Amino acid sequence: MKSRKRLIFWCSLLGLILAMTIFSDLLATQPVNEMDLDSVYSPPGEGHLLGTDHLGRDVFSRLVQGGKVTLAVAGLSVALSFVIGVIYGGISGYAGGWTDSVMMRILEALISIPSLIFVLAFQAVMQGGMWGMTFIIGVTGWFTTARIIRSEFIRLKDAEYVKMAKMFGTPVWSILTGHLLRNSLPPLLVVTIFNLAGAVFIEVSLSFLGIGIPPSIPSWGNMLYNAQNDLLIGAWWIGVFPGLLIFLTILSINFIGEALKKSGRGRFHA
Amino acid sequence: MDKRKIILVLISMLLLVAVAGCGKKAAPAAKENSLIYASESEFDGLNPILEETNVDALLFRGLFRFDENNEPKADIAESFDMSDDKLTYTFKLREDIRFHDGEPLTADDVIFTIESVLDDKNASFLKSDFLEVESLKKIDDYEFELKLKRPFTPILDKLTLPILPKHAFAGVEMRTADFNSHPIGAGPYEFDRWDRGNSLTLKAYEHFHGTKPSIAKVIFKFIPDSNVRALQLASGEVDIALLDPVQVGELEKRNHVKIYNIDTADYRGILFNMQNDLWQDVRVRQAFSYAIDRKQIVKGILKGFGEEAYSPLQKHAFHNEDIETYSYDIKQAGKLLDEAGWKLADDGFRYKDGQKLSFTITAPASDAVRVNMANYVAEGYKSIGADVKVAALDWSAITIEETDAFMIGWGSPYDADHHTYILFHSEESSLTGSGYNYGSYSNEKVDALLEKGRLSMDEQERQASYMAFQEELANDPAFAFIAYVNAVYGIHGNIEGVKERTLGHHGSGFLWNVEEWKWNDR
Amino acid sequence: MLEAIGLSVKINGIPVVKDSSFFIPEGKITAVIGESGSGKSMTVAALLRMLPVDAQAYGEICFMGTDLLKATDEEMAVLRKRKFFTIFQDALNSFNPSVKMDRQLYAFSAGRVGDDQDSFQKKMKAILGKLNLSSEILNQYPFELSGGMLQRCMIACALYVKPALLIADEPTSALDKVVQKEFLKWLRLLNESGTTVLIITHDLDVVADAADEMIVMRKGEIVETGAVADILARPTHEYTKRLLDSRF
Amino acid sequence: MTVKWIGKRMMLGVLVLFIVSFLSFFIMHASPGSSATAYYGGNAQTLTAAEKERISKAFALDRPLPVQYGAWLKQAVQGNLGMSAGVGRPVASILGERLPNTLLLFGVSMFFIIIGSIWLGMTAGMRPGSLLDRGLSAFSIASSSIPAFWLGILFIYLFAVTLGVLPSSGTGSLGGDGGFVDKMKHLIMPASVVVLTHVGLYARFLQESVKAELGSYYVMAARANGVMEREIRRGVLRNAFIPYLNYLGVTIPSFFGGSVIVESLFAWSGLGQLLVRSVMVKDYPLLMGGIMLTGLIVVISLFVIDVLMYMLDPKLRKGELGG
Repeated sequence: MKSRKRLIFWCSLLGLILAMTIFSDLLATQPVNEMDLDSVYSPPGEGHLLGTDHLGRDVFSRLVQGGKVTLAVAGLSVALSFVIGVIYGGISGYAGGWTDSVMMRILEALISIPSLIFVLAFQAVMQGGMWGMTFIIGVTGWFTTARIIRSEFIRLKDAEYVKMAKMFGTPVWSILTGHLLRNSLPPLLVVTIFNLAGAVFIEVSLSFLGIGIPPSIPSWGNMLYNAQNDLLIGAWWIGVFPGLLIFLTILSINFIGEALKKSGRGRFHA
Repeated sequence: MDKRKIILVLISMLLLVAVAGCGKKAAPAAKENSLIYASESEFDGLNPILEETNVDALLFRGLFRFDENNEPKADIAESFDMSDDKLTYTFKLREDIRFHDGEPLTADDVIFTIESVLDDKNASFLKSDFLEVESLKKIDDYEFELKLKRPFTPILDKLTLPILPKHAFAGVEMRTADFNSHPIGAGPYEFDRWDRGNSLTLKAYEHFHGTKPSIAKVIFKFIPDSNVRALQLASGEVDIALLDPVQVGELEKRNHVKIYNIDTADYRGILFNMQNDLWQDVRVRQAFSYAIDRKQIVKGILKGFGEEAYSPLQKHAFHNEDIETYSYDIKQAGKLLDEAGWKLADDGFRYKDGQKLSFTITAPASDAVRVNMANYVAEGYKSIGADVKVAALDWSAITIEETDAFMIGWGSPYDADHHTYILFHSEESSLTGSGYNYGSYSNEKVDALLEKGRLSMDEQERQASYMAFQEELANDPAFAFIAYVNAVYGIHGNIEGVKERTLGHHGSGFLWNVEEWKWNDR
Repeated sequence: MLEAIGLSVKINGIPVVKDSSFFIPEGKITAVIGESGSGKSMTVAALLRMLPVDAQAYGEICFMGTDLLKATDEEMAVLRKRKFFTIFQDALNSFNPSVKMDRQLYAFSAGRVGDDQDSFQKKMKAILGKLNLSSEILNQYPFELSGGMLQRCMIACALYVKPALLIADEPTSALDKVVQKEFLKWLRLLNESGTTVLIITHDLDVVADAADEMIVMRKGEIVETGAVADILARPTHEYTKRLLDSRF
Repeated sequence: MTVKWIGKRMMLGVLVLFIVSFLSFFIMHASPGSSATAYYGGNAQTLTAAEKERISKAFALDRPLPVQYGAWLKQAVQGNLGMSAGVGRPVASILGERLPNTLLLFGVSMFFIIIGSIWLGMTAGMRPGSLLDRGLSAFSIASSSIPAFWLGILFIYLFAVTLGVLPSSGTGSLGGDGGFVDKMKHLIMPASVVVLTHVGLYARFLQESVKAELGSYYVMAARANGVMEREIRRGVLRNAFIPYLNYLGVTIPSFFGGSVIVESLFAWSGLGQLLVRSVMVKDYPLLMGGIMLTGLIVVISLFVIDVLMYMLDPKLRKGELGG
């Protein structure tokens, strides 16, 4: 009972953050890039709810708009890695045998490489914008998904109802989606949720280092790019608010993931 | 609620452990008689005729040296004579000067240095300074003769050129010589250690011919991030750092830091790369010069540490006040763009022949001021219908010749020829020559005026040329000048002997008299 | 020797054993029979005081004068160590998979009595020999042995410590018929040396083979108790009758 | 048996390195632009024609990409990773300078993470329902949700700017001739950030696997038979340790990736900082070398963990799991 209440709490917190970013256009009090050099580094208060940054841009407006960018990049990249992971893991798990073992060896190797390394390699070449970033995070984030899908498919492949379906001549396609995939959803959901947290992490980290999303696009990571400098100057609000929001977002995603994991325990073999 | 308390307790415990663990070790180390300078960038090499670094002034000396007023004064040269036709100079050198390796500095070394600069194989950036040299002749070990093709007044300025030891280059190519990473000069400090990627250490040279340095070691710590520089200055890890204007207020509160706000000839502007067709029409360049709100930049980004710029010689005696200053005028900018055929479309941007008015300003990521200026300017250009992007890249990833526009920083406090000829003369294009004309700017009138300015012996005439040059440059802008940026240095308060003078670009030259500095507590 | 009076067990408030009373006579083999879910395993858990955290036992269980439900943890620990020995259904999982058998058998037998290694090795090897087990198993890991072998190892420990009461929870259900017979033989041997045995099973054959007394449980209630021979001959309760019918 | 097992693991390691090199090489060289300049980039001026010729030949720069890859691989196996485009020195020697710092940060933080998580995880797992048991999972989720760099910024602000007790960044102070104490002082903040953001995660994993072990059948059997609690715990810990080690192995790559960011934030002059910089300046040879070295470190760490697991888990040793 208690855990249910907790789940609702974290879900509504995440929902609140999501809503805030989705309706950012309504919430933002200033255009994101409007610069006002007359009020550089004004502290939170009147006129600017959360203060302004080094170019006199409104922190609150950028925060909500930046959230949209960060969460869109994270969400889309996770969707991409979901698709790749499902296809790769599905083929490997369903085909079995030789194909499976080769694919698994490769996957095993890929998993043991820090994905950040691949992101860096890509980034060196592309140095792309938002979509490039989404693509990069997506294509380097599917390894766990593939592993889960594979083990689920192997487990479910021999289940009675799948055998039955095969016997009745159900097309492979429909067995794959209707039976195998649908029944693998619960563990898949959990791993996808954790992937989402990971994707947010990568975006903010890279943008913080200055090799992520181009600085002209506000994202939570980009907002922190200058934060160290601002903190030194005493403008704590520029670094603290985006950081806090990132923390809360990842925190609620993680708590939701944990709750889902717990409720599906025993089926989750990650 | 319990959990939160536990987390708090846990975190504070860990923090306590961390603090306790380091509290003891963090005791201030014994104060050494050394000076740590937060260097904005690391150098590729230390050969002063191949690359200009702010270490040069410490390691090397020339025949002349700029004084507090940026006037050349004899240093290694003891005396000189000039022929009546102003074409032949005879220099006498001091005989007591030895390089750091103990070898005496002779006329051979001076001649070798100038010849090396002129040698195309070495591709020295200083070559244009000595183009007027006709011949060099050694008279004896400490005397030589320099003949010019034409009278060239700035030659004494140019002879502040650091002198290289000839013997160090025997049988090796200058570009790949070991000297470049283990330099030998005759300056107040000698090379000690170069920890690549971290720091360069120089130590006092005991046989220095001028004032013996009081500070035993000068360490250049490479800190590209201005924020880290300020932090380390605040925490006492470095003793001198060039600050960003916004950092000044906070650092002033630190008791141990003294702030020097020094006037410079260091301007910022947007370099129009003429390789890009967009800039071929002068009206476009003028429009983008009009659409910069310089007042706001000086106020908001420079925090008042600077002034609006419109000419490269604004801090010079030959400064021309009556030229076009491009004060902020959106309407005028719009009119010029209209005339140039860039028409405003419904989406708020201008188009010409179906092409959008769009370009990218590149700026070095480590220079926050330039990046901020670029961002602010780019945002402001929206109001004249231009879609301008900013690329903040690492220095080493920037090839200025390949950008659309670059946030440039230049300026020289010395002779008017310095940092004008090499920047705006068409033969100094960095694509075809070894000069600094990165935008391949080319204007015959400018070329002629610059040549006249550098060769004329008459002060009045020179002034007239440079005045005209400024006017022509303003009408056919190579840069959209934005602002002169003061060099704001934070220095440890216990250092004495700092002498201010108008500094060059990037505040270079602040260490010019470092041998006279001393710690009053060490 | 052990008597339960009005024993009830509730899990999260739902009764799984209802007001049951029974008696286990000393020196005999008593069998509790019932199908799964009848509450027989919970009954054993209750008298071992090893109920799951969300379960609660009520009533009274008297063992040699102490009420097991009211005994302190220390008293209970002593009882488990000195008087009881318990064999569980799943022999394969009753041993720690990553510890060698000699160490585990020592803990299960000599460790309880306080014997040293030397006498353990001597005595245990003798018992293993009697049970047709090679003493080499001492150097092996549990996963290298079969279920039957492991169950015999358990018996070996019981033979070593000669407990007052041996509790065997479905000890044979994972074994095949031949091994099962063998196992029951050792059980009887143990009983003859003076140990009271409580065996829980769903298998009437086991009861008929080995037990003296039997308790029939169904849906948390005791439906019939008595001597095995009597009940097999004249079942009174409907359920028992059905149970007997299904046997053939 | 053992030799075969080690061989198998090593083969996997080699395979990993091969895939890493293959992928990163093709990712980086798929981009247009002369690969020749990528090999000596900024030093084009300082290199003599003969040197250029030599590099171009060694790395088959005028040949198609797969041939280039082959050439690179051949050079790399011999320890020649080419010249850094940005710094103009052999990649191998640059990496060599950075390696000790990275290993120091990695080693020290790993050490404290392992010690800390074992202590926390065991204590919490062994006392189900205790304050620590209930608090640990919340702490773990919370601490692993903080971006390391953000915690780092706050640390710098607190300890370096406000309190001034620790150096804000760098690997050692200057003039202090880089003694041990000095280095440690610089290590405290980056290492604490890494430890604080990871220790909870590992502690929680151990805690849960201890709890799972405590609930297992053999513990029940042992308890029912009065086996000494100390003996039971010994066995439980040993078993809980195996999945913990496995988890350590699974997460080492991402852990290592995370330290890239911490290194950059604290200007800790290690591999991570180097990697980020070479991305910024598009110094492909250096990036390639850095990636390979990182891969090698991860592979070696995984191998060490495998060996530990092998020693701890008799099932693995007896070949029950088939490797």
